[in-house]
Amino acid sequence: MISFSGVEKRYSATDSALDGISFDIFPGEFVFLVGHSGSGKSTAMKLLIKELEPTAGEIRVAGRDLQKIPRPRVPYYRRNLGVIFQDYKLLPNRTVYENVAYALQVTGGGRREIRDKVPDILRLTGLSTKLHNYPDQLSGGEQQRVAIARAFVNHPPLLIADEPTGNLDPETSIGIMQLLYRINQTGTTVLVATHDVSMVDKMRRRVIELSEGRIVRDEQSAAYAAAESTREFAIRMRSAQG
Amino acid sequence: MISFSGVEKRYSATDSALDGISFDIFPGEFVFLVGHSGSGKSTAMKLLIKELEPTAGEIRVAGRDLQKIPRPRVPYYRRNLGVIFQDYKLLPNRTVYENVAYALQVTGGGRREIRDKVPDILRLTGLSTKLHNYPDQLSGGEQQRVAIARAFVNHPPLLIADEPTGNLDPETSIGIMQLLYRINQTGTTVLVATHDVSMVDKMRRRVIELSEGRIVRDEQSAAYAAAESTREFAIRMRSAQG
Amino acid sequence: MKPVFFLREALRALKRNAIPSFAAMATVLVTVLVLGVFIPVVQATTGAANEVRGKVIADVYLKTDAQQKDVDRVERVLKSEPMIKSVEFISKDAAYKTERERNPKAYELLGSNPLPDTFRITPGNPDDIAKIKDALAPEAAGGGRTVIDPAIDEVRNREEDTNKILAVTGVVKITMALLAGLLGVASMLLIANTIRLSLYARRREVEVMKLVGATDWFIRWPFVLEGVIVGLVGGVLAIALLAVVKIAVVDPLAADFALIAAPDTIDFPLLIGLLLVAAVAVSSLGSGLSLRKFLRV
Amino acid sequence: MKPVFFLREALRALKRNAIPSFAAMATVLVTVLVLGVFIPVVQATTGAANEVRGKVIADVYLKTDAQQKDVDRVERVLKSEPMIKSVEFISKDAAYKTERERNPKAYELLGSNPLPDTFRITPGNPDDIAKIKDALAPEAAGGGRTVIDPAIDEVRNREEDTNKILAVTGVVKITMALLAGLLGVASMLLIANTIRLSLYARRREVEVMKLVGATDWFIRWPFVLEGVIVGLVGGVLAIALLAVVKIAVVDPLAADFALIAAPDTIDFPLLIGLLLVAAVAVSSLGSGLSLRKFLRV
Ligand SMILES: Nc1ncnc2c1ncn2[C@@H]1O[C@H](COP(=O)(O)OP(=O)(O)OP(=O)(O)O)[C@@H](O)[C@H]1O
Ligand SMILES: Nc1ncnc2c1ncn2[C@@H]1O[C@H](COP(=O)(O)OP(=O)(O)OP(=O)(O)O)[C@@H](O)[C@H]1O
Ligand SMILES: [Mg+2]
Ligand SMILES: [Mg+2]
Repeated sequence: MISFSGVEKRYSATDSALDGISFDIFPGEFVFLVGHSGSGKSTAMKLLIKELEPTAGEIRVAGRDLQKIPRPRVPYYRRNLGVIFQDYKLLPNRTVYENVAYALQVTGGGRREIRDKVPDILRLTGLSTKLHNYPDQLSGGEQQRVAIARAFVNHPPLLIADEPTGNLDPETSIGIMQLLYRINQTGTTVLVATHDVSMVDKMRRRVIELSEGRIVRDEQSAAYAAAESTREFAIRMRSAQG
Repeated sequence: MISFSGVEKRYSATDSALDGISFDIFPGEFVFLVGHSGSGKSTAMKLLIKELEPTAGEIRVAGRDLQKIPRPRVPYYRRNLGVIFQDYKLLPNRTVYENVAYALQVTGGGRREIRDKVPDILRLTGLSTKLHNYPDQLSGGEQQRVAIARAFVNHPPLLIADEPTGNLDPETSIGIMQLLYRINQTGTTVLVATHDVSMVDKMRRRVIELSEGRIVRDEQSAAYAAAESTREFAIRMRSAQG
Repeated sequence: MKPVFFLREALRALKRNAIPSFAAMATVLVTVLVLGVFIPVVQATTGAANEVRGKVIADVYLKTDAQQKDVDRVERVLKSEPMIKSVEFISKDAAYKTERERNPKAYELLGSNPLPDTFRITPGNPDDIAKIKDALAPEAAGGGRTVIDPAIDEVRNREEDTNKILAVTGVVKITMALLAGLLGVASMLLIANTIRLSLYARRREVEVMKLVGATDWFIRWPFVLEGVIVGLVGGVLAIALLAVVKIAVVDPLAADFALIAAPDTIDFPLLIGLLLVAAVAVSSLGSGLSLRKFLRV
Repeated sequence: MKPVFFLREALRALKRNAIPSFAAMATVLVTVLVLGVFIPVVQATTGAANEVRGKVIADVYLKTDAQQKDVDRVERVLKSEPMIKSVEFISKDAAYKTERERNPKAYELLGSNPLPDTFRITPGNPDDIAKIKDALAPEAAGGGRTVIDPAIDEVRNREEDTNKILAVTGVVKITMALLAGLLGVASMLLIANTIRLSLYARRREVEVMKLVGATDWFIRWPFVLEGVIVGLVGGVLAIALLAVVKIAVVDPLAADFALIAAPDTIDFPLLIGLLLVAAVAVSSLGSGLSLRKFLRV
């Protein structure tokens, strides 16, 4: 699904945010990207959505070389991705409902589709009572959940989440992880950048660790439980909690 | 130092973000404010810095009734607070260095003072190599650390931190907590809103828990270790990790 | 394209961005107002200048002893000259009557009519008047002038007055053309500038839209429609104000204005249409084009 | 207040907010340019109108048999009339010479001089001309006119021409005053509007400054200085452009312009000073005042 080979990204001539990283993520995988602050996680994700261009190396998504997508086709490529941005990137002039609906509208989703899907996903993220609030009338965690809802709403084949639970309490975080898990179960490839070590430990999935722009670890959890049902998953997550 | 009595804040007529909360924080205390997303932590903090006005109740800080501070005096009141905002609130047109320096400049700090203090605090927060980056050239965690540095730089008697480690890796978080601890040791009152349960557990300090705008818990940790030195504190924090 | 959706988006954006929308509208209003006042003034002034230029004439005096056949011949000569637009014959008697009215004291004392037959000629282009004079009465080598027909006594064009009229009206017309041009360009720049600025305040929003998968035109259409609405509202308000001023101030003074207003002064409905179209075009194009820079994400 | 610090802040803001700064500067430039072109035009036009009005005169014809003592008496009467600014005496002979030059054909035939002595009077205020006529030659009950001195034959003021001149120049002057006012107000609005908008794009920044403990004036000074710089740079550029145009286009045509330019046309240095002061004042005040709304945090 995703293949980085020798990808390098320099913001300035002197130091590089990504220093020739290579990895492959297969369709349907669930991968964590970890690493301390400034190690290049967000940079990798920005490259993946073509917000930035790599200075060297090749990135392929679903077999397509990103470099080769012509500018006018980029929006169509992006529609196959659900992205949760680290800084949320909500539209300030739209309500919660409209923000989520916008992700459907850009793909040509009709009113009916919006009426069906948006309230559903907002209920799942616990925002049912905040439908008509504007982003500046939400708490930090609520904004983050709107960003999550927007990324999920059109069931993209690839989901990219940059620090999706940084402003969420542990209980809500587990709910979100459960959602991610369920989405992953339906075949969606999921890539999550996070600092939440306890979450990573409990999920027992593949972990790629970056340090100063290099991959220092890429391993499957020993106890990889792929066959787990969502229910079993939830029970385990909660019980493991301290 | 801080005294809330019957404080209520309603954003709309129907529901209240804070529903008549009362608590006292004594000078030199270190208090955690916890609660799930949307429980009113940030609202309490915004009231404390007079970004918002309560709809009912009284807030006193250092014996002063906030309601009674006349508008032109508000900036002088705010200079006694160090605030880490949940959304950082960095000045986009200033470099890291200038952002931190600004907090000194508003209080009339001279060039000399700035040259002395700013590089120091930026070294402590691990930003020495990013001095001349603008906020949009920083990673999420780096931005958060700039916000932290700005709040610390003029050694305020009261420090308010809203989710200061949401985008930081555990190692950096401990560093920041250590810093908070040290600042607290010098007599500064510290109020931290956070979701980081493991951090709260390890710190063993007073915890106020909010739920839907009400205080549901306010307790001293049984093992409150006030006499601990910074060094001992650091060792304990690190050992408890994992 | 989904016109209704884009229109709703545009209206929402106007509502939620009240300050920049209002600012853009105010700019359109002010510039259209200024243009709406200046265009008629420029037109009237140019018209007046043309009217004055129309009064540039030359008189061809015939010899006092000219016969009817001489008169006819000279008339033919004059009419065959392409630079001359029209030729008016003023007989001795007619001239006498007019002069006598103007200066009764002097003419009372005259027994007979001392005035000659005259052709008053109007040039096609007032600037040609000197050339016409040269054609009818070429300068002689000695310094004086000969005439092209023996029956012509003299060709006179009140040189000083004519030159002054031509120079002044020429300057007035050029000045007016330049002012009109300057004002038009300035208005476009000002409106485009304001719109650019109001988009600048929303560049982050545009960036986010792109990152979420919106195509350029999906983002652009609402902005263009917003520009149309801003131009329309600003333009209509300005025109309403102009109409009020016209009805309340100008029309009562119409008699005075008639003195300077030339017949080809622009008419109000045309002016309205022109201003409205310009306002809408500039503000919508401005929106559409200024956006380009922010769409590069 | 620390002027150097605030100035450095203002310069940094200009550099880091290139787009809105540039837009504000462009607006100042364009409006100052338009004003700089229009003010001289308005001045020249008003001056020309005044000059034309200065030509409103009346002629007091004396009887042909008037003696020197009659002439002196009438002159005293005229000079004692307060509405009359100046009185010019044109003797029979002088009048004859002028008329003869104008119309040699007719006067050749006249043996003697048929023209009377004349006083040409210029009113202090051209609009009073009708009143002066009434004073010198009050309308009689029967419909004709009597005269206030027996030596006066008639008072004439070419009624039709005079009325037309007064009406036209009156309209021109009022129009020019209105245009100047409109343009001035419009310019201020446009500049203030652009500045408001460029502050709007930075309102979050101002909010953050307040939350970090900055006082209103600590935030405002750099913005005011920024306004001063924007006004200064925009103004200077516009004036430089004006100077280029003046030197390259207007001065070579000065001879033509002299024909319409009245002596009281504004001088260039004064115009420059005025425009510059206005640009700086409007843009700095605009910055300072517009900010108020965003300081309420
Ligand atoms: N636009 C930019 N210009 C210059 N340097 C940049 C830019 N964006 C990021 N960087 C630098 O690149 C490095 C990697 O940034 P990145 O955002 O990828 O980190 P991250 O792993 O997401 O960190 P965090 O966990 O703090 O979000 C950082 O050192 C950052 O300062
Ligand atoms: N400006 C506003 N207008 C209306 N409602 C608001 C506004 N700001 C906050 N709220 C609501 O008030 C409640 C409390 O918000 P607050 O920001 O205090 O929560 P919080 O405890 O900080 O949550 P988080 O941990 O997610 O940051 C939330 O339900 C939020 O939606
Ligand atoms: Mg990041
Ligand atoms: Mg909060």
